Amino acid sequence: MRKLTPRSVLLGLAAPVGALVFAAVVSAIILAVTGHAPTDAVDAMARAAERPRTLVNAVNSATYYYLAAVAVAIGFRMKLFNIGVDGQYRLAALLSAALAGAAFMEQLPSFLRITVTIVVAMLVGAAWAGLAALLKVTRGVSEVISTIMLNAVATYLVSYLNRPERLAVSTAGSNNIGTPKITEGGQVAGFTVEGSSSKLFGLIFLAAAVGVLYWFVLSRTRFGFELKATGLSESAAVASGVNVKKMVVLSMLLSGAVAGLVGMPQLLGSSYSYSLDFPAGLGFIGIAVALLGRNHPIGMAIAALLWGFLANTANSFDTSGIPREIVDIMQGVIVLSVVVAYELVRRYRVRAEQHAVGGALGRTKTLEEVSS
Amino acid sequence: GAKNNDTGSGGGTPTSGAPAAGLKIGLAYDIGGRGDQSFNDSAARGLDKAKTEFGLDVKELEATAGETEAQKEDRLRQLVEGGYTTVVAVGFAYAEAIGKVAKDSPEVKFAIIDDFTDGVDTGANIANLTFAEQEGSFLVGVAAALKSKTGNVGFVGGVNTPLIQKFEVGYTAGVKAVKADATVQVKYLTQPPDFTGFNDPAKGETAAKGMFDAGADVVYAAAGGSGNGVFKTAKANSKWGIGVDSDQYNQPALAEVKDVIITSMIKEVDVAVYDFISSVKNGSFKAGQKVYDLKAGGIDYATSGGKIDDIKAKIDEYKAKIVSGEIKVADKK
Amino acid sequence: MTVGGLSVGLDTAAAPKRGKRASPWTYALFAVAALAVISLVRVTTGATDLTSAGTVQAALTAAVPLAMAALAGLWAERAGVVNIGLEGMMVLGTFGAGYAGYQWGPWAGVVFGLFLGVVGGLLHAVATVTFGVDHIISGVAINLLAPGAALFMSKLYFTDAPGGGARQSPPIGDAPKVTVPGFADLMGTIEDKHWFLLSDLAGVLRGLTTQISVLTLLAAALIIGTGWLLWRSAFGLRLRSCGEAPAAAESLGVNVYKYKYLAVTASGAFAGLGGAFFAVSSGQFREGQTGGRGFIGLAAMIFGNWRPGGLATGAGLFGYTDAMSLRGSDAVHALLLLLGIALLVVAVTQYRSGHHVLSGFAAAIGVLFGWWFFASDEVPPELVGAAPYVVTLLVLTLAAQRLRPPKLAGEPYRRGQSG
Amino acid sequence: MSTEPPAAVELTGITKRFPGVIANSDVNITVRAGTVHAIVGENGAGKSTLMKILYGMQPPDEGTIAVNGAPVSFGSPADAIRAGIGMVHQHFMLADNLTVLENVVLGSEPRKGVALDFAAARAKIRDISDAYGLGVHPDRLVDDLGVGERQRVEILKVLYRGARVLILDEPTAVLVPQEVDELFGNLRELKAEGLTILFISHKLDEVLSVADDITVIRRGTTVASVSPSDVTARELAELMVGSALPVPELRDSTVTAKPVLTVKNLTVTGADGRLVLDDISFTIHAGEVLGIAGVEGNGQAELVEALMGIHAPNAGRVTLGDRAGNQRDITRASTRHRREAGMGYIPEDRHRQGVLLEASLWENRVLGHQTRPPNNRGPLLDRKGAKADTRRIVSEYDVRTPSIEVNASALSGGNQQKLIVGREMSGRPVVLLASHPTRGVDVGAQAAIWDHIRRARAQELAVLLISADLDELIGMSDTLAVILRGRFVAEYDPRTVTPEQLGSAMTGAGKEG
Ligand SMILES: Nc1ncnc2c1ncn2[C@@H]1O[C@H](COP(=O)(O)OP(=O)(O)OP(=O)(O)O)[C@@H](O)[C@H]1O
Ligand SMILES: Nc1ncnc2c1ncn2[C@@H]1O[C@H](COP(=O)(O)OP(=O)(O)OP(=O)(O)O)[C@@H](O)[C@H]1O
Ligand SMILES: [Mg+2]
Ligand SMILES: [Mg+2]
Repeated sequence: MRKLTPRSVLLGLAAPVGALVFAAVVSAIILAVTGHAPTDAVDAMARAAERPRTLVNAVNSATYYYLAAVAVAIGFRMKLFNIGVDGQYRLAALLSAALAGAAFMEQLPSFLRITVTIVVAMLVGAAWAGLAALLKVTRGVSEVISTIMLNAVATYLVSYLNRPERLAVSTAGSNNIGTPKITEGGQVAGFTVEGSSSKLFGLIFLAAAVGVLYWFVLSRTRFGFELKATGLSESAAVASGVNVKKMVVLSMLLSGAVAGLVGMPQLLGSSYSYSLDFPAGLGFIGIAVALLGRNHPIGMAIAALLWGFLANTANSFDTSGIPREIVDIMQGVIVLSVVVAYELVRRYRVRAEQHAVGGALGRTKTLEEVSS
Repeated sequence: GAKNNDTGSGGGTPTSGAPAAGLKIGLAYDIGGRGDQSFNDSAARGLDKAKTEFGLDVKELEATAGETEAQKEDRLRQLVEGGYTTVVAVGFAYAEAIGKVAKDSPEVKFAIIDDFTDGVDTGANIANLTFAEQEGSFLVGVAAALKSKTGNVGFVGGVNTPLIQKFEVGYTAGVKAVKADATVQVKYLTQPPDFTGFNDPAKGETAAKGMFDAGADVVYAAAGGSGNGVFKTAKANSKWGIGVDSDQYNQPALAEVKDVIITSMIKEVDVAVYDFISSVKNGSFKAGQKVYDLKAGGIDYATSGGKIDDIKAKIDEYKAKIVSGEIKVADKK
Repeated sequence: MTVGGLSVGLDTAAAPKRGKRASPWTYALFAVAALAVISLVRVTTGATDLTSAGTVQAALTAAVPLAMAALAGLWAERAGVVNIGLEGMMVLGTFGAGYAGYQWGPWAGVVFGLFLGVVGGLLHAVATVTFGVDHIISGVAINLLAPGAALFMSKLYFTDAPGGGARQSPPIGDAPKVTVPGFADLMGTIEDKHWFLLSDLAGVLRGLTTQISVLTLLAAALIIGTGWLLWRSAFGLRLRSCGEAPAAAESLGVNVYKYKYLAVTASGAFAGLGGAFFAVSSGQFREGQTGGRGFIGLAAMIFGNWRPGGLATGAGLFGYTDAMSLRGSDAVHALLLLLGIALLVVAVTQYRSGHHVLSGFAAAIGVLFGWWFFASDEVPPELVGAAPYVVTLLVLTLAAQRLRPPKLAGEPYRRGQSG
Repeated sequence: MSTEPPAAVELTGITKRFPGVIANSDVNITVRAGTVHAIVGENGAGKSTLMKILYGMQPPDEGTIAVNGAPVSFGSPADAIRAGIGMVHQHFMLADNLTVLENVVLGSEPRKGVALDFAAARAKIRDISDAYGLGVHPDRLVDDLGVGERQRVEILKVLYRGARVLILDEPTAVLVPQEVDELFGNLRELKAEGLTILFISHKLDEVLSVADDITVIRRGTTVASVSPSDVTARELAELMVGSALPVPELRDSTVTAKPVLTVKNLTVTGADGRLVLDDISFTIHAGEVLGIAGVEGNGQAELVEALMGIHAPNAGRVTLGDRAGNQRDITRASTRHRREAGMGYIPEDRHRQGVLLEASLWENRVLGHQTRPPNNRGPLLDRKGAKADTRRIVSEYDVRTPSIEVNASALSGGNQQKLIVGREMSGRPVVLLASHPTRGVDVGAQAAIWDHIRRARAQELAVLLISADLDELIGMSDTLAVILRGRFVAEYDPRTVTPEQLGSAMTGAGKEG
């Protein structure tokens, strides 16, 4: 991380701001061309932004988007593509939900019960991710393929386990099916927000803590340094005494453990049970958020909030007669234009840097100077 | 802010019994929304009918895949806040959300389709409209067994959920009731949370083809849009298919394959929605579960195309027995 | 970077042995041996679906879009551009096919699906080649954008179309199908005899000659054509050089940007075609009908070592197990035995070549599968669908990773920056 | 003068600016047809840039180019190729995964319809290869070729296109004397055929032996045009840098009796089962430099990697003595443990193993030393300490950079190398494995690097020195070993050996020693 100067701050802001403006323009054009009033969309977003409930929901969504992004980013930092966050968190949520909802858990004091639930989720996530790591270091199987496959396998495993004859209970009259409801002692209380019927997830602090920890480990520890070094150049890392195999296993386990946390805010703060309508696909959103936030702890937080807000404005769009798909389009355009903008700024920076180096070398001398 | 809406909805006292003038109806669809040619569309038909008849102010919102309960709840709340005093939630996924919102807005009348979970989505202002899909499935099972020459029939479920299992259980019971030794091949196309099984005709085609190859000659497609694939392969192999939810023989999208659809299990979501709206309209709203079964006419089987005219009498016999309670169709394995 | 950035682990698997490539006869012999084993399992378990014509047909149907996606990935990566946006481009293809298909027939659908794929490809090319955006990011963005755009347009165009809906197009006619007359029936007769090996071979052949969609033939032609074009023509050499050593190519006067653009555009076209195949073969566009096959296609490409024959094998293997898991459950149960035997064979060969740990591992899983087979009557229905994924993972784990990705796939390249 | 044929190439007033740097400023060069024209100058003087401009890879900001008297303007290498110009680049421009044939024909493929005419290409490559004695096999994979062969493939690429003007940018940097001689033989043959050759090299004796004309470039501009018969190497060097040519030499022996690195029967097999290191044994004592001479690809890289613990040996023992003289078996130790035990490493390919191009200089300081002060405090990084120490290295080792926060990629190769040397020396190593420590580095930086090694040696550093520069090897080593096909085949006293003797031992031609 570089020193902050007014210029570097300005440059840092140029990319995201420019890209957001561009994305807004593109979306407006699309809406206008298809016979919708872009002003309605702006209106809808403004109304959403004024509604405390939407904001709370946006922050809550951002909580698990952020966790998913961190899980993805840990791997990305060393060019390890954990596409499998999706399967990892679903399996982890199911198993830890089943445990937390089990009768014997009610004996435990609340804090311990929650801790056990969370730790189990992390272990399950880590184990499922560890499988991919193991295949990679022992057999050279690309983690891209293995995690895609493991996502699918997790889906089948979850649906096998989520049956009344196994981990689930079925409730009379309900068409849903899920694990037994976690009783109050196992839940994490949320924060009431004035004017909002939704509560802010209590586990938002968990996400924040994970973010701080992520930042600290990556930028302040040897492990983080080695992670980054491996990502920048595997061969240089090896020559520098980094045990890349160990790093692959470690970071995959860490990534999986954080992935295991993805389902926790929702599970312990709102659903209290893993059932058919437990949110799916968060792993893929995590990839987008991590990329958008450039694997940076704060960048990802901002990206997650943006994502959360957009996702929660869909209802408002609907109410205003704007097709909710415009949200997906906006998200895609934002990612693309943000990275294009970053690239342009980066090129500018490199030139500036070379300029500086050239200046320091004082390369250009006149012929007379040279021959004298 | 629920209280503020009292005036917005016409000033009437929000107690059951008083007919509301200029009703504002909000409808929250499940994933797929209006135009899914299936479940949601059926609800939309009911709404449209009510709208033309009563001249309502309606607002329709739909769900997105992968969304959370908070977003569902937000959807319902937006309807309530928008002054929609009659709200229909289409699909069991709204169970928790509707329970919470209804509690905060006692003046609004709610209905949820496909769910009745005590303590979750029950209350003085919630009508739970559920269907006895197993009964209709039983009847088409009877049809399948009577029509089958091989004694081997198939069931293709879209996604393996308790709801679709109800169809399977009823169907199997119907088949066995006619031919105890008949074979019923069962296949679900995907497992939750992968809901593409309702949307993947290619998978439907492969699964049904497998069943036909293994000797089945009638396949019941409880698989939403994937049913198209089932009918297509039935046609290619000169076998039969059974439709679901609406009378699929008459669906324009299926015009080319309709001659293999011998019957359909009809689930009258439109009737339920319409009934609910008119009950609010004329002040006869009643909270609690309303079961749409064979007896209530919310469930039925289709005869369009005339393919089962020869066995209609037999089917109706079973129907009568179910209506009378002589046959009880279980909804779980 | 495309195999997943790090090369760690690749050295543990046997190193790529160059030298002579196996002759066609070796391959044929291998295929017959494999078929014999399958046949043996078929005879002992009675699961005729293992080699029935129906399975083969279904496998083909499932494999074709995968192969197209894999081919799309191959074109892009051979020119040095990683295309993880395949899924999105396929979605555009499904929409395109639906849009043109219902109005002007299936062929128009194919063409327009391909065209929309090209649009997606061009977007990726602009982002990655012109702007030097990270290939993965651009791909992810396209995967976000395309389904949203497809649904947006679908609501716009199909909602009021006859027989259409917000999320589906009106029906499209199917592409013509061909059957080899006489031959297919003959094979059918042999297949029904349930003879060892012979009937299995007949089943496979019948599957390959009955009711084959012209689109399937087109796909086969494209795979073979790609192989020829990329490895036998000047155009192909230039294209591949952009993925191996763009700086060298540039220094020899090859317009690297042009070839990258062409390749990524072609990649989009293939992906669009794969999408169109879904729509046309299932009779209509439906939202979400690609169901993540773009990613599986990418996996098939890696599986196939960035070669047309390899990716066809990968797609075929996946299609086969996928078809089997969707058809009867018997076959999947029999598959347990088959896997058990295959793993034991692997264990023996690995033991003989000195890889004792791997051999033990294979033997253990093999025995486990065997035990599972004998101890149960069926695979739990919830797990049947996992078969293609598990089999792919197992094959990848046990096969030596002799992968040779294009050297600079995924690396941003800028003109005049080399040397 | 008017009777003379037009110059093959005439560069007039060429100026090229990069951000912050003027790479070329008003360069004027006339290259006579049918001659070998050498261009010399220190690192970054602008030689490669000038050649890239002539080859159409970069447009000049100002100035004109004339080929055979006619003015030309190149938009891309394709234009230059059409004008009969070919270039062999400083770094190989070959695709490893393609065959020689594919590499050669790329861009000007013979065709049969749409298809590439492999038969015709093969025949033509064989013809050229035979005509100039290049000995290149069209169907081999480039990945399997050694450096010398690759060099010849590069030349073949140019000849294949029928070039009349050949640009060779530092073609000899990676070649051993015998290969250099072969190359020069080839060049003379080409010259005899009437081809014109532009030749860049840092090895001035080579330049003097092969060139007809010499142009000296300094800080982007032409400072002199001389004839080889009129100058000595020393004078040439002074023209280049304005100072005397540094000489690698060790003044007096500092070798002690304390063994530091002891290698016994080290054997390594490659991925394909071939022996790449065969029963290697040696001992380096404190204060001793062991030089290893050998043609590239004879096991040097594997030896270094085995010693660094990057690849495990199949057999043998490696022991490392610490300052107190305690011996430790490190045969199975990890790279990190070796580094912590005092092994320093200057890799041959700095971009692959030495630096993180996209990381700042101070992070590059930490690289490889992340487990030792001043870079860490336990499991934590000590950013302050690392930065302070980087500043020290930058000033002590004269790394030219505006700040320690810029990325390593912004530095020139020579400056990157100085940073690496500084870093490795700062780890207080007991033994330094130095692979080509001065490759591609200009004379000033070279002298500085040699100086640092000398000083450390005086303080009991043991050094394993691998280099393709035989003068460097002879001048810097206390002991010299020759490696051939993975075995030590000869040992020499550097005080008595000549480069020619070494060269023949390296190629297996000599049998003395
Ligand atoms: N293609 C390029 N793009 C950007 N900068 C470049 C490029 N080529 C060279 N440079 C810059 O030029 C400077 C040094 O270039 P160059 O490679 O000629 O140095 P060098 O001393 O010759 O190094 P080497 O010995 O590795 O060739 C560095 O600042 C580098 O960033
Ligand atoms: N693409 C580029 N972008 C920016 N600067 C460059 C670029 N290419 C070269 N330079 C600058 O131009 C200077 C001249 O570089 P050039 O490669 O021509 O040197 P050279 O004489 O070939 O050096 P060497 O002997 O090390 O090969 C470099 O030091 C570098 O600063
Ligand atoms: Mg250089
Ligand atoms: Mg140079």
